[in-house]
Amino acid sequence: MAADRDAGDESGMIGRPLPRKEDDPLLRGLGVFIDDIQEPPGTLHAVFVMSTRAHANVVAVDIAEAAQAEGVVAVYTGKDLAGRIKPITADIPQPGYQPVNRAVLATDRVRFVGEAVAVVIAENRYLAEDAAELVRVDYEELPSVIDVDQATGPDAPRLHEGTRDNVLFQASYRTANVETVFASADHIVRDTFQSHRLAVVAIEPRGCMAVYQRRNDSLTLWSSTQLPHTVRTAIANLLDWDETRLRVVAPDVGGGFGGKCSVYPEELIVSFLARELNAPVKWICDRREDLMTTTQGREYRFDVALAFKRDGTLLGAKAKIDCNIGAYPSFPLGASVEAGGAAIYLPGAYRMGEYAYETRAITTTTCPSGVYRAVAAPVASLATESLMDRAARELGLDPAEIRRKNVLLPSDLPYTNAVGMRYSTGSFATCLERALAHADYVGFRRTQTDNRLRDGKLHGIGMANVIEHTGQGTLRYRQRGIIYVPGFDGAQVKVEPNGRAIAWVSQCTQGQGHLTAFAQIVAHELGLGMDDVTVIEGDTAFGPYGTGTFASRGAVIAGGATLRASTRVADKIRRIAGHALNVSAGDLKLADGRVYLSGTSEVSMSIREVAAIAHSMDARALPESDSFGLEATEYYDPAATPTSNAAHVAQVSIDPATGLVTVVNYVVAHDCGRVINPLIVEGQVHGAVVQGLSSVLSEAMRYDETGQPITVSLMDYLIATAADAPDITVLHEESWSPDTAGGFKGVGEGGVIGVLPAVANAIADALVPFGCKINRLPLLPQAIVALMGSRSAGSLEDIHNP
Amino acid sequence: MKPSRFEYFSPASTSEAVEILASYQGRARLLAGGQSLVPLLNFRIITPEALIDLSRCRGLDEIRSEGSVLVLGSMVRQSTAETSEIVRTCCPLITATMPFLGPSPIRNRGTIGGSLAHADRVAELPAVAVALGAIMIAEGPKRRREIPAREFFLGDLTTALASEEMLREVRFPISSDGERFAFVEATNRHHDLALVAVALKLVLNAGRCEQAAIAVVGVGPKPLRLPASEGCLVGKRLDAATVLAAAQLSTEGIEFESDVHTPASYRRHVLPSLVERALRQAASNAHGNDR
Amino acid sequence: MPQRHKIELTVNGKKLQRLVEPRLLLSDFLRYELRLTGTHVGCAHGVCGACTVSINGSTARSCLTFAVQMDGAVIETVESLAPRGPLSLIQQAFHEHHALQCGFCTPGFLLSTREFLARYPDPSDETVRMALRGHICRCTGYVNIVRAVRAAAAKLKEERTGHGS
Amino acid sequence: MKESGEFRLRASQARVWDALNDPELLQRCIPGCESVERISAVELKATIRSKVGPISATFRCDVRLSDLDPPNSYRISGQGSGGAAGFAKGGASLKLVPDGTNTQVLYDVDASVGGKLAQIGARLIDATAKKFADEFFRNLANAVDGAQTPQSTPPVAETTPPVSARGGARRAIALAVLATAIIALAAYLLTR
Repeated sequence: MAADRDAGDESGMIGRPLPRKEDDPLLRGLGVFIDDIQEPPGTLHAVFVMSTRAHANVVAVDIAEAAQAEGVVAVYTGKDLAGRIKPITADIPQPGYQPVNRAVLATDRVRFVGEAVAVVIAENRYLAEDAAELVRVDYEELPSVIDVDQATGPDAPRLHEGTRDNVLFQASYRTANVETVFASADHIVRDTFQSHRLAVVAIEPRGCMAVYQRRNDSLTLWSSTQLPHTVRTAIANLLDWDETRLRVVAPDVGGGFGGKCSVYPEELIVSFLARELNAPVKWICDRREDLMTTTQGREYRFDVALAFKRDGTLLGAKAKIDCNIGAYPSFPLGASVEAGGAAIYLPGAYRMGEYAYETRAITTTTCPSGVYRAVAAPVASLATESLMDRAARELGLDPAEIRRKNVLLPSDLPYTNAVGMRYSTGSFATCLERALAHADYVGFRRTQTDNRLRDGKLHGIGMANVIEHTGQGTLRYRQRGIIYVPGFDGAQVKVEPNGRAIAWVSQCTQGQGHLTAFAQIVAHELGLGMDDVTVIEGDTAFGPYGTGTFASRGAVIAGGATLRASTRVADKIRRIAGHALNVSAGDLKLADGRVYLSGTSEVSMSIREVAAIAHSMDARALPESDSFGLEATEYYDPAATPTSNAAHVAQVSIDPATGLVTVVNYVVAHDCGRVINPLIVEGQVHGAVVQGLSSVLSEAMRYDETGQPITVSLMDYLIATAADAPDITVLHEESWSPDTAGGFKGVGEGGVIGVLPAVANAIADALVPFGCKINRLPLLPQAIVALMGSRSAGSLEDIHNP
Repeated sequence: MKPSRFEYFSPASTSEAVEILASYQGRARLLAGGQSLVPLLNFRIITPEALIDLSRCRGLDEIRSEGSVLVLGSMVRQSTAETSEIVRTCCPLITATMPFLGPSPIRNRGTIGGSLAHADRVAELPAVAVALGAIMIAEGPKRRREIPAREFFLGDLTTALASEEMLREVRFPISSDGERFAFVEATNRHHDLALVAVALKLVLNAGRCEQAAIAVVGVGPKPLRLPASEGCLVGKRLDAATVLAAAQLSTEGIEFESDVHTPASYRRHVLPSLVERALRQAASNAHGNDR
Repeated sequence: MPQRHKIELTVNGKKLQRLVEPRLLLSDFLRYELRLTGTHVGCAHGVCGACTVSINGSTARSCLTFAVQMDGAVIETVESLAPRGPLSLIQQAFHEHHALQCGFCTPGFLLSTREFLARYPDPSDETVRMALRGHICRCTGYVNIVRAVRAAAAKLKEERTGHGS
Repeated sequence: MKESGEFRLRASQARVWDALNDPELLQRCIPGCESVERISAVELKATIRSKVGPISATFRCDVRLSDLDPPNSYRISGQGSGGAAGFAKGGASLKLVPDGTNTQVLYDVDASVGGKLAQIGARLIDATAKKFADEFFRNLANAVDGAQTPQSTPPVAETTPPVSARGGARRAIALAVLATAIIALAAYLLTR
């Protein structure tokens, strides 16, 4: 259904910058995050004993002393649980894919530091930690492999039984004429870009609590997850449990960003233990454990070449991509999601007909990786946008000019790119121009011509064009073989007898403002006020089955389902009211809590009255064709993947003495189709930009040569604070999607995709006089001074543009 | 991330505190503000048998000037020192350095003595103490003794305090006319923990440098003075050439160390720039750093 | 088992007496013993700031403090900011400016903001950023937090001058 | 972590070999060495207490010796477990080369540390190991020099250590030094 732009009117709720409904309790300290849930009496606390070795055979696990410790109820090892809980396996039916198993507790072999080898259950967390220190594990060390070269070298140990090698997924693709355009191109730019491992660090670490009801063998698991339905299905499958007796609830969740987008061993073990011990069992991840065990991400090597004509026209791209996916593929997304996504993303916002890629996912003895916010797209974008800048310089063009030449224009749309992704609508060129204008790009360049060094700082500006594949539906996951991700979501919208609406949505919110945005959709369609609508998410006991919240899919898919269900309820309201008022339903409008005849306020009734009729609480009867109740359930799957777009412009200054980078100005011109709530959209963009900025400038998950993670506290894993973050201007464009209900496109990841190249390019721009190339992250002060080489601060006075 | 078990004592006097400390023969720790100690407890990196909380010891939170000396009790909170008029008048370098110690909630609890006695290699206060030539007053079961700041810091988390001694107070020489100060640092993030930090005190007379004390932390396990740079300044005017010369001499004799935050090469690279920056600030600003 | 210590303290205006084991962190005491779960623990080593409370009128990390130390102390947590009725002015500014997303870090930001604005009633963006650097927010990028704090400052100023005239 | 290096001792090859074979001397030279227990001709157990300020960990070490060629060379390897604190392990080939009246000691070390201390205290591990090395080398040098007993040598940093380890990054040296402790322990075996 193509969205109808005229559907909204002044009284509509969609498009308004409304403050959020979820804020009030959170501001009062009344949020209920996983560790805030009142523990039932007798709750036991689990603590996991983590491997200290990156790769080793587990020779023996001695739990005797721990089992005797004060307050300890039970201690389990991998051998105890093998056969009780099936291993986690993301078996993706795709060529080039090798599935591997992950035991929920290591049995005979560990493959990363932090992998759980035993679990201690005690009366409280303090005592459980005391006892966990008493578990002795005897390891026989095996060689560790921490990067993709080690893992694919001739002597590399094979990490998983039943595999040919450590390449768990590989794929390649080429368009017909890619070699021809490279052979005939005037100019080719090429480099290898290495991005570094990141930890997700949602501010609330993971955690879960299971309560077992013996009388009907049922279980409720509260988990800080992005995927309650998938977690439920996994528990059912891996613990052989009747899914109808399982309930998974995501309470208030303190950020996800992909780190809570996997089914984790702890969720399965805690569920198992609650039944086994017939007691509530709770596990809260601490920060060190989080930095060692929550899926990490974005460790890639992109070897990319771009071919250009002399005038700057982009002809084609070639890419070789290696992803270090760590010790185990995550579930449900599997080993191919990063490598596949990396390759698909690369063509970006440009007109480019020819493309070839080879991509691989490689297992190593590091923490498993997963789908960290925007997955591989930021690095793909870093590679192409950096090369675009270098091509511009080498061809004597301005970076803005070369982008103007290649960015998709309205006349190109709809555009199907070299890997078959279709862009129906978008404002690629407009966003670029608006962002450049707002950042006063021309003015900046004019000043810069005189001197890059102003006020003792080096100044630079950088830009990037961004696309974001959002709201991917069932077809995309089927095509990629990711069969454990359904791809659809559902909503059940219900008007209660008091005329107020409740919507159960199959996703769950981790801060994205679903409870407000989806309420706006319901209120908009039903003509209700925001206070009349309640949205409930994250509970498998209510409403339809669904996929979860990740990959910028909330607004498109859950929003679409909510819209569809709301439309059906609105239709029924019209039918009932039409019957009662004796007018044609088609002539009725819903607004301000009433149903009224278009063009007059004389003929109307309140939605509350309609609800009373629907619930047989009114003398008036329902139309014969309608049954009782005022509700509808809709599942939604978009017709095609909607592509959001944006342009980012970053301006930086660099202290030449210390190498410290300051982002002084940041502009994003952003288009996520029809905006439901601009306040929330801006918040998503701000947050994504700063999270990405943090990964460019300071965050780095480091392992030593043997695979020991050595940045497992927030003293060593450096996240941007308010002092590092710039103010950000967000400019909105709205190219509605014809492929989605409501015209919505997704938002949430694009900010990260743009900030890596924009900031890296701005830094490279400031450092042009030093003749350096940026192809590694992070750009810590040590990296900046290394890029500047031997030129000391004292000799900077004479630095001008080349 | 829960500490292991310990006994807790909250003595009312320092004599009681050191008595308990001595009785544990090195297996007890003194708890001052806790901002460095408690993370180590929570990680179970340290597991003392007892904690002796100094917050109720009489007299440890005093700030006073005695003749030519500013006395800060070891339990003076960092935020209290920061806003103290006496401190600002007597030792403006201390006031100027305080914002670098961490964000407010940390400085509200963190203490002067706690930071000095913890002796982290990237802590800012040890640089200030060394640059100002502070005297540490240690109290043991039998006696009190003075330890000059330069002899106080022995290495990572290690001071000249004996296992039964506590840091009772710190005595800073009160600044006189013509003194100039600066505190500058290089960080990975804005206002982060220091990678390298420089604290300096100059005494100027008619534009010439009569005395120079430059202390650096972060380059190795303990604060260092920079004698070559200092020597180069004494007797000279603080002109650009002298400043540059002193800065260039700053790395002399230092064995720079690498860690997870930055390599030795970065520390070597940045130190001269910091010294230069500190000297320029000191030359232009009687109150050192202008934050 | 180590001796438990009796503490008497005031939490959010209420006088309490409890027996605590020495190693019980203040954050756990507030959350599990008093059920004041608005104080969150994001790192337990003093960096993230989510656990920030007010002790005797000054902000502090409750994860770096032991309950046993709090004998005689006056503690305020996020729950005290608007125990009933409308949100406080700072909370309201956070709401209006969309300065929270997941909301986990928010209690710490609120307590530090309150202390900061009491000391610096007319702050610049720069001083707000400096003042809040002891808190990590992973969602908002801090942009709207800074805007909310400045808006709150303006409102507070308005209130003061309004009452004064 | 792999590291090669050399250091020079002011004593003859025979004297150095003997010193490395003097269990009492070695136990005194190894900072924090609390006990040594012989298991077999080529195996022993030892307890080393490593301490940085308030942080301490007790490592129980198992050491094995091989490729003995007195007084020229041997290979040792072993690992120490510090319980919840973590572990250290390593191996080293040690070669004694006469150099006039002095002896050049060449080593190839392969060592690593892991577990909580290594993860949280990476910074401290390096520094500790360096301090440990400095102390061990100073003690050993003093011992073979026939100077006073190591315990009475105050750790005064101003004095130049009588030996110096050449080579790459600090961390490499640091890890090498953990192996040095094991080297020293292994030497103990030679006397039995």
